[in-house]
Amino acid sequence: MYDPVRVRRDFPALDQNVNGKPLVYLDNAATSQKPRAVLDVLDAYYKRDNANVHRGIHQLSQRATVAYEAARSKVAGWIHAPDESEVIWTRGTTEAINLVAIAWGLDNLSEGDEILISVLEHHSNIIPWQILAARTKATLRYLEIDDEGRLVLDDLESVLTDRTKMVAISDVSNSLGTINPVKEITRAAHAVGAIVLVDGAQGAVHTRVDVQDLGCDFYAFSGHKLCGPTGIGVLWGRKELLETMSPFQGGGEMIHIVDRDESSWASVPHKFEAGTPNIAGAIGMGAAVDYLSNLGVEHIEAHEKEIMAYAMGRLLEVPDIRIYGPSSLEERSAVISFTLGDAHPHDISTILDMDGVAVRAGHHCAQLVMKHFGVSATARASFYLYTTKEDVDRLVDGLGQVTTIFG
Amino acid sequence: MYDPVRVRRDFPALDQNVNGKPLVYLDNAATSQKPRAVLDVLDAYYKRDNANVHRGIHQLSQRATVAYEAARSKVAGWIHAPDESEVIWTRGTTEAINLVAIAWGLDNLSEGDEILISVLEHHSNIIPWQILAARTKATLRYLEIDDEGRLVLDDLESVLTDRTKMVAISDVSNSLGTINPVKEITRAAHAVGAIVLVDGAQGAVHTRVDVQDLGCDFYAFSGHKLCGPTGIGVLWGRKELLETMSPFQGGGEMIHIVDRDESSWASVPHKFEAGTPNIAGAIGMGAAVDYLSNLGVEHIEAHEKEIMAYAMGRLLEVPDIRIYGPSSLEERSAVISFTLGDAHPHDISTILDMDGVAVRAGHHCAQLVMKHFGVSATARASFYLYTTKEDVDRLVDGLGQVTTIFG
Amino acid sequence: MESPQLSSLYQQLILEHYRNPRNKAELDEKTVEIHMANPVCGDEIRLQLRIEGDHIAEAKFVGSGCSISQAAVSMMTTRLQGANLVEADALAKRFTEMMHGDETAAKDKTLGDLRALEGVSKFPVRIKCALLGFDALQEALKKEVGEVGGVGGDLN
Amino acid sequence: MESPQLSSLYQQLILEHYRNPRNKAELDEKTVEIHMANPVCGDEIRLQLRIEGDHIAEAKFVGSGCSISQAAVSMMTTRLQGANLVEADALAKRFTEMMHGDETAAKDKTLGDLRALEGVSKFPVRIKCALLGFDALQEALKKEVGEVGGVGGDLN
Ligand SMILES: Cc1ncc(COP(=O)(O)O)c(C=O)c1O
Ligand SMILES: Cc1ncc(COP(=O)(O)O)c(C=O)c1O
Repeated sequence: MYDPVRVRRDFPALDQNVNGKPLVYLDNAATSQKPRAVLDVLDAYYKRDNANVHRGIHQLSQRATVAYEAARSKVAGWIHAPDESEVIWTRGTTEAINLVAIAWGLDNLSEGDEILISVLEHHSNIIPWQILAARTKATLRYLEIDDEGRLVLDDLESVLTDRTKMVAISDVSNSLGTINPVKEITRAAHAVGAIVLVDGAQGAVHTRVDVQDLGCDFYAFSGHKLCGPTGIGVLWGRKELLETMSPFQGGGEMIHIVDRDESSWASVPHKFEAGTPNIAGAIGMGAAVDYLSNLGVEHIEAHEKEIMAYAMGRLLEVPDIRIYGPSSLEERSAVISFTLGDAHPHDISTILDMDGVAVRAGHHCAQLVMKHFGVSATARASFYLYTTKEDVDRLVDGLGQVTTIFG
Repeated sequence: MYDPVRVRRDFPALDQNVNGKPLVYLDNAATSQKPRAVLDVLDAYYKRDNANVHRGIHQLSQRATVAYEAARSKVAGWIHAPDESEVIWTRGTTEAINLVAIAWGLDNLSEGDEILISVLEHHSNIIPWQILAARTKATLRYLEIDDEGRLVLDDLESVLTDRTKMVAISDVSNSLGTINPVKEITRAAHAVGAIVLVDGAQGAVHTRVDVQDLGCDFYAFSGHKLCGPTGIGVLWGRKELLETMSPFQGGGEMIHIVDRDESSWASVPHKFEAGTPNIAGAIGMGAAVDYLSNLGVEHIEAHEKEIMAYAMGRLLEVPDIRIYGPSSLEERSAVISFTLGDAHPHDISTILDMDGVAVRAGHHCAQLVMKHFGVSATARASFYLYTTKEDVDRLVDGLGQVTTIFG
Repeated sequence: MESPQLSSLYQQLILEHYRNPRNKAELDEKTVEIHMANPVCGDEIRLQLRIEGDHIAEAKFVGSGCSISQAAVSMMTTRLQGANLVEADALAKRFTEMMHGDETAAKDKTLGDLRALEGVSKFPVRIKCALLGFDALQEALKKEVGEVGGVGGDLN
Repeated sequence: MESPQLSSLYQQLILEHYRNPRNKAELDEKTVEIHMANPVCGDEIRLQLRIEGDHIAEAKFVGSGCSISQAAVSMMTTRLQGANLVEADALAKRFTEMMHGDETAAKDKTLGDLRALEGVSKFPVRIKCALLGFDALQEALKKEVGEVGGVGGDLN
């Protein structure tokens, strides 16, 4: 039986008081806490194996290289990548998307070409395409969202044309929790010959992902949101594509032969990994997917569903609350964005914080979503594998305080 | 009194056997080991304060933000940056140089302009400029080196012209240890109106650096080579320059207002820091400069000088050894590149490794230097604050084995 | 049930200004307008002043944000109508000192109603909210004084 | 004083081939040339073959690198003169097996002198060195067979 209270104990940061109250951490969509298993691996790496990778013959360098490449293969397994050399280490989702926008985009787009994204995207899946569009004179187009924050796909066929070269879409929205039909969108995009990038920052976090089943060309996600360390993430790409692409950054590790005027590149994935990588970060991310796999993703998913159902039920009882995003729980992940009466989200967050309850308040790097709903900010509670019903109760109690002050 | 044996004890990784012998770690130019003080800070961050920065009102997010920004200010102090907002976090030196090549280079170079680097540079300070030159049709020029691996500066005045827009030079060579006269080069470069970037990967490591005294415009270095974690480094730049530059990557954290077609940027340094940063890495790098400062950089410097003098003396006794780089110890940092008879450096490294002695063998990401000396590789021993004379003796003993096998 | 810190933060006067902001409107004959935003949280205001000679003839603002930022700018504008430029600048500085925990500033009667915001100084992340309006004011004064000339000396 | 592992790695035969490599020269009438490098350490060779029909008429190489890579390719070329393509391919596969620790392969007499390299399999980072020449051979065979056609089946 999956016991969130036992799982909690794996996470040292959850065992603390904040403003005199036991911490309730509901800011998981921003970043997750880290289990002791991951922290121990980081510590052991630095205490035993630390060395630069791929360049050394001595023991430590060998061990570091083996651990680093083993982590690549673990992460490849997490998303069912057919080949571990398709996994490129990046700082996170943001860098992964920028990598594609630059190393694929600059060579493949020109005036009149179109990039399709959506209003639902995180800024990290908007700005790189705006910059690319400005540089290449390509046009940036948007899929719209409806009143429940779901993508409007009725006009998908008309929006996708043979000018559409790139479709970049998140599988799960970080601001509303909407789960997008990326498989369907991918199929339609491929039908017009477009390349599909999936922003998986909120997708590969709660469950394993199958990039082969999704059928997409690129998949980007971050370690820090899935129990891993900061400063590490992954771009997965189809090998044939990666092989045709220009490098991203220049430097050590990514070269084959360097001459004064010209150089040749190492093979995939190293071509895209210039400089000393975040070795400990990669190894830690490997440990994180091990940790999640060992718990069993099906249990984690079931638990989060249960928490979501419970939270939604309890929050809907709160007077004057407005909840954004899909009303059907089937269409959402473990995120609830809301406002409460005329209390501003920052005030909600401050009041909850005094009660030890951590939620996020703001635009959640999704200003276009905020504009769509005519608000400047929302409060957001996001749940994870260690969230308990008691945590949700504490949130609801805290909202009672907000009503007392602002009611 | 500075006691390297006591300092060693701060570094857990140094306390282990490799192939049955106590480890002698002489691969510090590739990456340094980490003191317990840094590892404890990393661990404490994840166990107590872990949260995403700059976006949250709750306690953990506040604490994480305060620690993260405090680290920026520590690192600014380490290089005497006049303003901590001039410190931009990157993955390392390589990314820092790429950032300048892209965010400054693309807008400021065009056909006929010249970039001046040197034959002594690490690939990370060559390839970004090759790529930039190819993109902008600018010309890449090289300062040559002499038989002792020192920059030839006689013709500096003729190489620098009003077409020279960028001079990018390392303050210390990683392959030979040569200390370059960057202050002098900077003065000459500024006289023709060029911008100067200093690759400080090997410079800011053994001592504090004074970017104001150097007079350069950009300074790049890595955390992992100075007792800090992997995946973090710094680009320092003069504020007026940074403010005029385009952003680097697009995403969360670096925006001000996002509209569908266009966005505006956050102020420096955030404009250059898209996405969730390596928060723990930054905090760990802050702890690393604290650690070094507490030991006293003048003591570290004096110790390394002593070790270098001892090592050079002992190595010169080894029959058939050939040592590359400056003969004067005043002109070198704690790096000794060498070959031994006809034993290939890989074979040297394997034989030393069986004795627990870790050195690097290869081109050290400096293929142009290897070509200059007509070798494909060298063995390299590099020293750091914890290197002892006994370590050097073990190296010399190991080389005896090489001679036994290959002699 | 409510913590004393929260009660001191959310004083009735603040909530009242949040709900009924004073001088919240476009100012047609403005001589200077400053847009100030906190990109981190999305609070933003446009402060509009009509400066005549050495004083502020009229002050209005538009914007949106949390109770603290909106109440603070509302209260501020009530103090700016007809205020001398040097006094306005002094007010901004005094308020900023109070936000940074200066106890004499917090006791300074010249701050008037603005002292209701003292509790914000105990909430580090919210200090920026309270300062949004005054930061805009200081920028407006700098800009305007650059143009009017003369009064400058005292303002920096 | 020398460790047994090191003695088994650096056998006299290996050092002898390293110092006096066989068939190290440009081959003028080559039908195929493969450049193979280990960018990590800088070892590199160019393997040059003259293939006539179903056999290798002549094999030479040029290159530089560590004792293991250079001795292995030198020994390999001595075996390739006149060798049948299918046999050459089988030799490459057998040698690769030995490098990956396969004990029957290590006992396989058909490897001949190449068995002196068995000790390399105990040094994981050096295995790539030993395989450099044979990797080049396999690539050459693939390329050539693609062009000659026919013999292909057995090679993959
Ligand atoms: C002189 C020099 N420049 C640049 C680099 C690249 O640093 P990093 O690999 O940390 O990006 C290094 C180290 O590898 C170096 O020694
Ligand atoms: C949907 C989505 N995309 C992209 C990102 C950016 O991820 P990171 O900040 O780790 O680069 C995030 C998280 O912040 C996200 O939730």
